[in-house]
Amino acid sequence: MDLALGSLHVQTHQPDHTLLMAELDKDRLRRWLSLMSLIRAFEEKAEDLFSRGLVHGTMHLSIGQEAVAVGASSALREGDYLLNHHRGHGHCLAWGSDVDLMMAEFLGKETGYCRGRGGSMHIANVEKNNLGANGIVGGGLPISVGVGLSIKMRGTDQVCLTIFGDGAANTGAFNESLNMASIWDLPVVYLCENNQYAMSMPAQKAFKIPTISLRAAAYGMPGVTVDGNDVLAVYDAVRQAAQRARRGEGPTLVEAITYRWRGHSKSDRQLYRTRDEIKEWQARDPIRRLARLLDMEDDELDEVARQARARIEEAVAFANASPEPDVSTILEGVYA
Amino acid sequence: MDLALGSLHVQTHQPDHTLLMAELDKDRLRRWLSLMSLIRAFEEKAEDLFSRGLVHGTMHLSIGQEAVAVGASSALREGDYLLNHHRGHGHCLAWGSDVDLMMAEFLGKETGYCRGRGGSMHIANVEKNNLGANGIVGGGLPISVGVGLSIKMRGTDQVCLTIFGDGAANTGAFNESLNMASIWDLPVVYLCENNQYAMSMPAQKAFKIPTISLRAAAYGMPGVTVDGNDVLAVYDAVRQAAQRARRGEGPTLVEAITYRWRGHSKSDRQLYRTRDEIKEWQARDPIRRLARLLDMEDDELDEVARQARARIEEAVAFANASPEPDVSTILEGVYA
Amino acid sequence: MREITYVEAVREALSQKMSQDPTVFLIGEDLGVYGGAFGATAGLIQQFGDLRVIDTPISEAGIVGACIGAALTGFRPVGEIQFMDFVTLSMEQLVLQAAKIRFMFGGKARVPFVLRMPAGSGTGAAAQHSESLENWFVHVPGLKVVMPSTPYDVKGLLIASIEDDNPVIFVEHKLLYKVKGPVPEEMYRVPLGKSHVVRPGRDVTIVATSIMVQRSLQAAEQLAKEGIEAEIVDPRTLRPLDDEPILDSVVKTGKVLIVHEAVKMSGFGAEVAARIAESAAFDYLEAPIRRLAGLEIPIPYNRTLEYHAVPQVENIVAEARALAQLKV
Amino acid sequence: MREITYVEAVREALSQKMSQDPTVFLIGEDLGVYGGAFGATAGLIQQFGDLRVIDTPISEAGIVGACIGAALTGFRPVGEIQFMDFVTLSMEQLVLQAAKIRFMFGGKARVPFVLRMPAGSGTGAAAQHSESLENWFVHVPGLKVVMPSTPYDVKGLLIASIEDDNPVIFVEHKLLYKVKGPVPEEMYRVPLGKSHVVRPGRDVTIVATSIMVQRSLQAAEQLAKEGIEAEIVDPRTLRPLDDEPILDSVVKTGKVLIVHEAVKMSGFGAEVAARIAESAAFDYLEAPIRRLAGLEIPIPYNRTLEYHAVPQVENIVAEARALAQLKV
Ligand SMILES: Cc1ncc(C[n+]2csc(CCOP(=O)(O)OP(=O)(O)O)c2C)c(N)n1
Ligand SMILES: Cc1ncc(C[n+]2csc(CCOP(=O)(O)OP(=O)(O)O)c2C)c(N)n1
Ligand SMILES: [Mg+2]
Ligand SMILES: [Mg+2]
Repeated sequence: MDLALGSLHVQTHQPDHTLLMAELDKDRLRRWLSLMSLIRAFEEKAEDLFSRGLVHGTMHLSIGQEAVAVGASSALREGDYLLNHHRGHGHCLAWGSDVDLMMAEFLGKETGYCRGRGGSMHIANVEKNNLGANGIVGGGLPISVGVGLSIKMRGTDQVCLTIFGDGAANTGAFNESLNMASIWDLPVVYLCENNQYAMSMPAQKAFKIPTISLRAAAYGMPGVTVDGNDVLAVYDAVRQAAQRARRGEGPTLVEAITYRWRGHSKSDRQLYRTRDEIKEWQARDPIRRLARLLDMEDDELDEVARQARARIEEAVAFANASPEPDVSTILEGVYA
Repeated sequence: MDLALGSLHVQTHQPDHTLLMAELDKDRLRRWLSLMSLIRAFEEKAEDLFSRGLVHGTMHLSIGQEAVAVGASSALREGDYLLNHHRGHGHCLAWGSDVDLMMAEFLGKETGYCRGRGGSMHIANVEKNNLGANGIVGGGLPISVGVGLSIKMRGTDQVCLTIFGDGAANTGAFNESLNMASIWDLPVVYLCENNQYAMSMPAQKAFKIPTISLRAAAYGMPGVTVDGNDVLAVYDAVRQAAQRARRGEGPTLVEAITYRWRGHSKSDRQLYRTRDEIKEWQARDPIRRLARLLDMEDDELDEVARQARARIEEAVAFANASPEPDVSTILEGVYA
Repeated sequence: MREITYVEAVREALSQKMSQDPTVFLIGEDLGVYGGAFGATAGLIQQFGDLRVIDTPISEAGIVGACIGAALTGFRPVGEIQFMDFVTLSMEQLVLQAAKIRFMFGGKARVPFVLRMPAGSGTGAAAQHSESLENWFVHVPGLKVVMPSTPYDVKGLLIASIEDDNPVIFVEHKLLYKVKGPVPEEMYRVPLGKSHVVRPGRDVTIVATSIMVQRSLQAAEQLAKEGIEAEIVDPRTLRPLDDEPILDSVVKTGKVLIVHEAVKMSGFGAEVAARIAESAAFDYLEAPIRRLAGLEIPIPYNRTLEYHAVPQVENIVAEARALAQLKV
Repeated sequence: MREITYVEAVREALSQKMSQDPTVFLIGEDLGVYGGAFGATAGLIQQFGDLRVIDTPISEAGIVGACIGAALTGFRPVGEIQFMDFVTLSMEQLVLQAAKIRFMFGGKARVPFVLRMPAGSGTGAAAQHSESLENWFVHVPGLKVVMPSTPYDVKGLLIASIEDDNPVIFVEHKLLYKVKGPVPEEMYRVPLGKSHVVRPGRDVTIVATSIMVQRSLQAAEQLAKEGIEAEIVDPRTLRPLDDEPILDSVVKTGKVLIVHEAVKMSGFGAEVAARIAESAAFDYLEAPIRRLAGLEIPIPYNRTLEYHAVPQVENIVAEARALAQLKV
């Protein structure tokens, strides 16, 4: 398929949908749809809470990007590792994290994943090998080298999924990390979630190349670009990359082209793009796309969304009922 | 031509020697030969002084790499900029710097280019737009972005030649610098002097790709690999890159494959390579190669070498006669 | 006098200086159409075009390198690091290159540029977006470090910093951006390296930086009601440090409280305390020196914890009162 | 007891700890066949293979990231930064990631690794290979900072650092590598966070770090001949700082000289001075505190200038003598 990326056209890897649909049972795909809806509901709630002044801080919403999170996580196994980035609510949910504990963290409560110390940009679920979102663009990239090394030294067939944005591909860390993982054949799947903007900077201006997966060649690793709004395509590409990694053949750079529907963070007037462009991408809604694949009627889909919202309301109730961190514990948790 | 790079074979850009020889008059090529011999004599003297305990500090000798320095500098014009790296004596001499002032700097004298404050790794000749060698691997790469921007903003047709080693291509700075120069079409010529080792790390282990110029594609810029022991090839590639830059078409990555004959720095037991490998590359001596192209007899070449050594002795005499920096001036030169 | 906000004062300084000097340009992330993460550069791309208001990829080392290279070849760039935290990605360029180039080259080169960056907590942005790292730079010969606390100072100090021939680290505070104050419309300079006695007083000296100057002023008002008169000194430039007004004040009051937001251990307050303890003012000290600073933790996300992680007005009041009331 | 050099003690600590604990591995530039730029890891690749002695490309952020990722998942890596200067390229990973991860994750993760790096001047390597940046790290909650001055301490502290569950910045000194001293053959620990009174004395307290401990000892010998007895305290761990032995010594002598190689302004000496000036020991001070430290310049290449850029034995003697002779 050709994906319009601004004025450029990018050749993407096309999975065989019929084959994949046959292989994945329908229930599983329905669960994916529910998960994508849950992510959207989480983000919409976050936005709502924020606009009502109930959140202190900032947040980065992944509405429109749900297929990347769900497709990628679904391609991995229990025991694999995740390192993700600031726009990370979706990745965390897709990883199977508890919505209550996430919402509590988002609202800074003691019951949150990070006891309210981390917040939106730092949610981690270390028990489940989710090693955390990151407030620093590219900050997780060097860390994934260590996780990859650790897997290699332990001789397991785990994989480390490292998710970062198009913006991160221009940081110094990108060069160091991809090179090290490549020369040592580390089991890392680099997933570049290319939503075409780094804050106000269009990828078209930040890169002289039409597609970021081209950079894989600089490290002698495979690179592939997929339609990031097609959950099956993301699943397929990440699965192949993970298989390669498990075989000890090293890392892969997967680029998923998608789009963020909302502004970069809380206060973004979005002067750097047009309303039309946003609408165009909203028409490619990854959730509706999966629903279509599943031959779902609108009312069925509405019901899924309703359930997702209901679950989120429960999470909010949980968070609201949770205590604030006690000020007397403020010095805790710096040193082990 | 195929260049053996360890077990890999690399396709290099082959200039038309006959054409180039016809275009460049013989006197000019003879001057190049003298310059290459001067560089070698400088390095041999540095080594000698060092081994006699007359140098406090370290040094990085470029013996065997003279064709890169001379070929590259010769392709540029008065007014162009140079940013180079720790193994930089040759680049500085090729740039037309004064041997006396260089030797004085190497010996830490007040008359040296940097008043004895910089030393071997930091020789600069700012007046001649030589913005200095660098002790930090990759340290000059981000700076070249600024020099390129400055040229672009001033609207001149100058070029910035940035020389760095194979090791520097794996630093974070490499990604940031090449990308920025590329997206803004800056007039920078990136010259990677690939001498196949970063200290003890063979390029073969530090890269999963056979040749570093492949990385140019990651930035949408042209990349070319040349035989770095062929001064004409280096000249030709850098000239083309410079022309492109002057036309406002942006940067180029030129990789010159060469070899350092000596250890990395003062105390290197060279356990990471074989004597045979060193000998093999000594047989490809860039100076003898140019002499052959010029149909020079051995005794003629000896005479050139003798003159070079004599010039270096003068420089040593100059440096020896020069005063040490006065301790009372120790605080000078920090702030403007 | 007309009142404008701190961030407007930053913008006005940039705009006026750019109009006057064609070698001044801006470079950083999202400065152009976006106008800067905190709006400091809003409208400037319309005024000066995209060759003088340059949006970069996310390449903090590249931004500083770009400043150095342009500064070495005739320009006076003003770089922006979007949050001070991210300057951790530029330390090599700043400290091993920018700060040392002039010295290493025997005084034969100049590297005039300003690197602006917002510091501080209070916005709920958590540990990686709330750093106060100024004291690292104070430890680096070759750099200057400026940290303005008012709209007036930020404009005058920014103009002076751009005109300075050295690399200047210019630390703004996120919570100050919306603070208003009187600012002349014309260009003026507040010289680097001059401390400022912000409020005279006889009972206790408070040395404070950045937003802590504002909080100390509020604290001083409360203390005044109790009959305690605090003298407040704002160094404004941390390197080079003009310590005379500080020492003079200590000689006068005999008691000193140093306040900053950065964590206490090895923060800037340590240098101020050391300067006092090794000076002639030492003999006039009637009580041990006190430092009030950030707790020894990363900045927490939770609003209440975040509030308590750094000095607030009530903490300054309590510390200054305890000090003033100390019988000697 | 057997005498070995400081660098041999480093190697022995690494080797013994690696033999005992399979989760310990080494990562850095030229550690393997080359044996490390200063020989600290010579022979270890033969002993432990290239999966536990890992040579990296020139990627300082990657090295630290590798330590963090491995530490988070069950290992205890020991990274090496070839010269402390180059840690400027790892600051984001160290300060925004390693130091904060545990806190940001609500105390639910551990990041146990050691980052070794040689500091200091005296080798003629000029401004970009002679840094002493330890005080930056002292300013960072979440990190520990260790700076051993003897072969005995370097072995014991390195083993204790590897066993610590936090990121530890381990600062060695290039000129100490060849210094010999008694070192037990078996494994032992010198606990982190314990200052050490290296020499008792009654007339003046000298607080010194790293190579300045050795120089202070030499100075003390000279001073002793003049009848001046200096007490020398070596903090060994700079963060957390065990300040009690320092304060006790000041109470005893009434006079204190702080000596380090890093530049004076906002160096570690400032924190020590501040701790004294705000403590109960303040009342016992008979003279202003003195700091003797590196000049406010980058390290010059020229040997003589380099020598004069940092404190030498004669400077310590002169300062301590002046202080001791001060009539109070
Ligand atoms: C090193 C660094 N520089 C700048 C920022 C500020 N910032 C946060 S997100 C962002 C854009 C990131 O773009 P991208 O990587 O494409 O991710 P996206 O936000 O589009 O998901 C920027 C500039 C940061 N957090 N870290
Ligand atoms: C950032 C950094 N890391 C490490 C070093 C130590 N070092 C100096 S030169 C060198 C090898 C450089 O290799 P390369 O770039 O290939 O240049 P060459 O020495 O081969 O000319 C190393 C590791 C340094 N100077 N800077
Ligand atoms: Mg993006
Ligand atoms: Mg090399």
